[in-house]
Amino acid sequence: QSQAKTQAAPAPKPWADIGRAATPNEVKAWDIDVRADFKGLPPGSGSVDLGMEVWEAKCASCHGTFGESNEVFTPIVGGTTKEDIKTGRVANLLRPDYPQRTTLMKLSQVSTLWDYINRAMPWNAPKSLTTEEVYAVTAYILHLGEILPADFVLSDKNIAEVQKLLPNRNGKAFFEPLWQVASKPDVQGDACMKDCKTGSDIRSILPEFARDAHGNLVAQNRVVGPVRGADTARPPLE
Amino acid sequence: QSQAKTQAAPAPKPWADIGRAATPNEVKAWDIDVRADFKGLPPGSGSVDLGMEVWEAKCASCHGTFGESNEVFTPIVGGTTKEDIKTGRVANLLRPDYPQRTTLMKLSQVSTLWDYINRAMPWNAPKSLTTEEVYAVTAYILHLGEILPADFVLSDKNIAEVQKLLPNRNGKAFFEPLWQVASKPDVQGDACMKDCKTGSDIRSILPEFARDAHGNLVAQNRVVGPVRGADTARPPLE
Amino acid sequence: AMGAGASAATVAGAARADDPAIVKLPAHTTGLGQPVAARGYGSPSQWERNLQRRESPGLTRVSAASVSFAPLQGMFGIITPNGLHFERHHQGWWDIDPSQHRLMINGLVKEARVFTMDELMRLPQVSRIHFIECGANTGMEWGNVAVPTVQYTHGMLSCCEYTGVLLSTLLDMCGADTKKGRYVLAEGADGSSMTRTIPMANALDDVMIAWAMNGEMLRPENGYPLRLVVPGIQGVSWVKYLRRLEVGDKPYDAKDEVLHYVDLMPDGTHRQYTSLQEVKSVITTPSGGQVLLDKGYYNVTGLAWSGRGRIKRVDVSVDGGRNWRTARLENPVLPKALTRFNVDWVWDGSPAVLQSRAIDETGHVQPRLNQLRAVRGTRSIYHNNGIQSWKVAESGEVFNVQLN
Amino acid sequence: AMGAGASAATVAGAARADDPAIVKLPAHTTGLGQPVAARGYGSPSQWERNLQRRESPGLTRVSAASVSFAPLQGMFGIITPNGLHFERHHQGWWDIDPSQHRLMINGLVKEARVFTMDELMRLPQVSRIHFIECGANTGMEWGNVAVPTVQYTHGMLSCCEYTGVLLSTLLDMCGADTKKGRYVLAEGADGSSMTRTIPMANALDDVMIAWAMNGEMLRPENGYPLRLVVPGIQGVSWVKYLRRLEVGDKPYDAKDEVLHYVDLMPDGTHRQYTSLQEVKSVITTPSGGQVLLDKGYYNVTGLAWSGRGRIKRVDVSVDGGRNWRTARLENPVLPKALTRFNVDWVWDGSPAVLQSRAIDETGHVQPRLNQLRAVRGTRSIYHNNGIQSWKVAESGEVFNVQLN
Ligand code: HEC
Ligand code: HEC
Ligand SMILES: [Ca+2]
Ligand SMILES: [Ca+2]
Ligand SMILES: [Ca+2]
Ligand SMILES: [Ca+2]
Ligand SMILES: [Ca+2]
Ligand SMILES: [Ca+2]
Ligand SMILES: [Co+2]
Ligand SMILES: [Co+2]
Repeated sequence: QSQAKTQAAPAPKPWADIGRAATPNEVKAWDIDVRADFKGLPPGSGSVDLGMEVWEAKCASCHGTFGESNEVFTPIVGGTTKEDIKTGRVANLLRPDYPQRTTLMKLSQVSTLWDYINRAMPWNAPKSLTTEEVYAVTAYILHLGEILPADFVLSDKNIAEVQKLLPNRNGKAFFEPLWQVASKPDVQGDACMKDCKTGSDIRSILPEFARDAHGNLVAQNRVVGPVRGADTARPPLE
Repeated sequence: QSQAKTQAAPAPKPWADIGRAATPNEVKAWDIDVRADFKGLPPGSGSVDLGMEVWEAKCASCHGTFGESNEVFTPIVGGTTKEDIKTGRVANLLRPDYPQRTTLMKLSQVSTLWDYINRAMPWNAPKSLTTEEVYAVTAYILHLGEILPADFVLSDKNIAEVQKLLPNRNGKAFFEPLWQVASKPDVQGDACMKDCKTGSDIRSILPEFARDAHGNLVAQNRVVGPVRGADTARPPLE
Repeated sequence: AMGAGASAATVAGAARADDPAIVKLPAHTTGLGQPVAARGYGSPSQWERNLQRRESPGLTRVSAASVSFAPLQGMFGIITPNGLHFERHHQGWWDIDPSQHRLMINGLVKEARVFTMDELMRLPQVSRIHFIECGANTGMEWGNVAVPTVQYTHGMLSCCEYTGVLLSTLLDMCGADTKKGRYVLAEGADGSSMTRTIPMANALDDVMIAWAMNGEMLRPENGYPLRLVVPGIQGVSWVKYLRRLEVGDKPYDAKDEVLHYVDLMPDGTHRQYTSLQEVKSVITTPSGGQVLLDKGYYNVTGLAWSGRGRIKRVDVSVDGGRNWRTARLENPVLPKALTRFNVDWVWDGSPAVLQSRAIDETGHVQPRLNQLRAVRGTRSIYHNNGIQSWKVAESGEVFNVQLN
Repeated sequence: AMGAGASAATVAGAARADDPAIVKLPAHTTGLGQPVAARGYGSPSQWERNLQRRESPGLTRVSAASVSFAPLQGMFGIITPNGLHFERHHQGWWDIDPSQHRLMINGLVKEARVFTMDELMRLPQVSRIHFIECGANTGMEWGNVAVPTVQYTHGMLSCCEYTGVLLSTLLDMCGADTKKGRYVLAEGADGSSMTRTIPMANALDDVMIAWAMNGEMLRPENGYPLRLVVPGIQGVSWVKYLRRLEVGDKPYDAKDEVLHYVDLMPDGTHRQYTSLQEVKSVITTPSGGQVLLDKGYYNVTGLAWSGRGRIKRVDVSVDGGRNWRTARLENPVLPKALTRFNVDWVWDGSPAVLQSRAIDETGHVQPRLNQLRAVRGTRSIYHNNGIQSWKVAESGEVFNVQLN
């Protein structure tokens, strides 16, 4: 996108020394990410027992005692089975009628759970947990999901083994065409211009009772112009 | 600028009948412009005497009793001479040292004065004058400028004669290059790139006393970035 | 008569009463208005209050981890005014003191470095116009019609002129290993400390570290004082309040790469790292929840965009996709930017279904919703770029519909 | 060291203290922020308050017949955010009820017509990016340096994406006699009922009747709900609160065509109907009244524009015009729109004079101030498109200067 007109700079990259080296403590303070290969995971451990204490004190109010609440977010726990733990694929993800997709149904990397709790939870006090508490509460969530036993102590030493128990650990697929511009798309439309074959009867329309669910649309459109907002406090015009 | 891709419209100009015909009264209410050839000037008249009354009641508070005030705007009257009335060129416009350019020094069309007072004055009550008052106060301003005598009655009948008395009636030049894109500019720079001849010593710089005349510049620049605003409450940095 | 506005219908030939809005001069024509700089930073007219960003009720449980949608139904051209830019926060928005903000770059670099805003804003800069679309835009409509208006179907979409430094410039300054380091992690400074993996190909191409949008600094809601701009890629990757970049040899499997922004396929797998926003378009006027004032001529207008590059063509159908006409594209047509289209339409008063279909410079044609569903099912949430249908009823009211 | 920011100077090799802004996590990293749609229409960060439109003290006597200048010294790219668009009012600004606003077209037309906003907004529309510059921009500087910063030297300049209907469409609808009718008068609805004569050539080319700027309706300060957009022509012709257009066979000699916006020449005549804004550019950072924080690298940035079409090239000098280097132009480069340029500069700490010089597609080269004065004298007030000089003192402070 940049112009070919670019002139030769007065010297090669004269901006090169702007900024400064980071100190080790600075990198330590901010470099908190934990990768799937556990690069970045600090040494330590935490028990399901301690996890329950943390959970009930700092998490349950939002996520429910059993991680089942959908008050502030989709449930964390639920929808996975012993069978899933064997296969590494959550069977309920195949059921279109299954009511919701919980965190544990989708979770394919235990590092993700650890990393996210460590960086963002509790929601109103992110980064307030100790490393031990993060291990512990991660373990407790997996215990609520019947993946870890009640006496488990999760640590940097055994976390790779825990990964192998995740119900949906085999549930992810990398799909290049939505990652790389150059790839060939999986769905292509057609550019037909005349007498195109297309089912043109209406399959879905907003149900009458939802007409006003987003507020009165007359108040969400301009007072002048080629159109007005529909007055959804009333039934549709005849 | 529009795209060549434009498709054939479904019918020729299907928007043609949007809008409606204006009624005669509507055109009359809004079509108030008066051109140099007096097209648009309503019939009527007004005396210098009435003009003085109007002026003192409705204009003098802003423009001064003799149109000389620069309290709210540049003076309306002043700077023209009997000699100018003869030549139709205001001699003071040649003097770089002449303190200001009044309305009457620049006025080349009497229609302009009539039209503008009619549409816009008094400033806080535009369009409140009667046609007679506009004739009258126009006449009065020209009287203040010693162009019309005290007993003059300006009207649509004699206004073309008054035009011939304007001190600067011959003072305008039409200059096509600043009107038409295609014309050749009167001033052309040069695109010299190396060792160009140019007087590079400083001819003009803001005087020290004006440093803070626009307020403290530190408060007119961002709190971050490659630069800061100069603290003009203090003398320049050494 | 065709083309007669409802508020100004006229009987041809009949004598017409004078319009009081003309013959009675209004106060603003006979009075003195307000001074300059009455508002050192201005705001829209009081008559424009209806055009606001809004949440979609029931979409999320808490407003600090939610979305507000841009009112596309009343917007023009391609530039989104900053006050109406859509919002997406995971842990609320902040107005950060820029003098205390830092950017760190670490990982596979010769030297981990830290930059202040003063330093970043001294670097060689670029200004470019790009769209941003949330990967979940139109996500509520995979299965059935769910929301009434284009604000809620497509309003997680905006387009601004960004100013900043290219990420490639910064990577070069730190001596990044761009061979081994095939990924860049971007991390925010807010509570969620949002993390997203960026492919090195994008990082070296057109990704920007931006501090400005539309001529002024970023708005707090959009990441003041620093955000990543990842042209063509879904909004979640445009990390706000950007504090850190890490060069790595593997992707990072962040929460929003494992639990969200993953596309559920019919076979129960989730596609991961689906970032690209594919070719898409939507008619913004007339659109769902609007009522046409009369029969006759309308200028049908909308937006088209593609994460793969420039828009090449937009076609519009008024009969539910059987016949199409090519729309006019307004200038400029820029890569990975919104493109405004307009097309003539005469409404004869009978029911009609309006659709638009975009084609990008790679030849990718926006699919029908059913073509999309045939491959991806109906439960994906993300990356719904299907053709939108608006049904105009005889009453003039426009409804969001999906066709068979 | 070269490139070291004043706030982060570093001694190579020495152990460096940890930055508390990094190691002490800030409140926004450890807390929960504000919800979406906290502001349905947003505003800039509290830290941006310094960037406001401002009057120039002493320029006019009353603020309702005055100018407020855009803060170019802190702006980016080419789009002017609507809140910072410069203002020029002759009788104050209004916030007009758009449902009561009318546009009349009369004069040399088959049928004089009236349009409501509903009707106008149904017509075929275009969206285009154009600059607007007041004819008096930089007018205070014909004789000598008069003001300290680029806000006051060049701030009667803005650039937006406008949406509206082409004037040619409306003239056609009314059956305008475009042969006899060589002029169009435009008239506003405010107290001043501003009138300006537009050449028919422009009227049939790219003049727009616009209702929107930058994606939303016009701001009240800029003519809500309707203004004329006259690309390439001085701002006074962009009549706000537009109520009437008249087709005529002669120019109209309006107050602002006879008493103002006339260019006083050395021979005492005034050039009349000088409307075109000629090729021009200015460096916005660093610029007058700013202080460079340190020696070393700077990205010198600015704006270029021409009423005759596209910008072809911008050159920058740091030695008062003896030597020049060509700047990078950011995309898009559009006709009669602002173009953003950037160029590298390493400041060695000695005094320097920065200048920019634009060349447009017609080959018109922006003149030096003295080249301009040689032809037009020093008393014109209008259409000063001379090269601007900024002197960087050893202290880093930048001054507005004029060279011999
Ligand atoms: C004040 C409410 C609140 C509290 C307390 C809270 N959370 Fe959360 N949690 C949320 C919200 C809201 C989200 C969704 C954030 C988003 O949208 O990015 C969330 C998301 C999560 C997620 C990710 C779920 C997913 O599928 O994306 C996990 C895991 C989690 N919380 C664990 C915890 C743990 C462990 C604690 C206690 C240490 C905790 N939360 C405390 C509100 C809370
Ligand atoms: C409340 C203050 C005020 C009053 C009362 C007023 N004027 Fe003015 N007048 C102004 C201002 C301010 C301007 C400049 C307007 C502008 O910048 O466009 C002006 C401009 C003018 C001009 C144009 C001068 C030029 O060179 O542009 C004329 C002529 C004029 N007034 C005449 C009158 C007459 C006649 C009356 C009374 C009937 C009147 N004024 C009453 C404030 C006033
Ligand atoms: Ca890391
Ligand atoms: Ca007329
Ligand atoms: Ca009609
Ligand atoms: Ca998003
Ligand atoms: Ca340095
Ligand atoms: Ca102007
Ligand atoms: Co998310
Ligand atoms: Co003026």
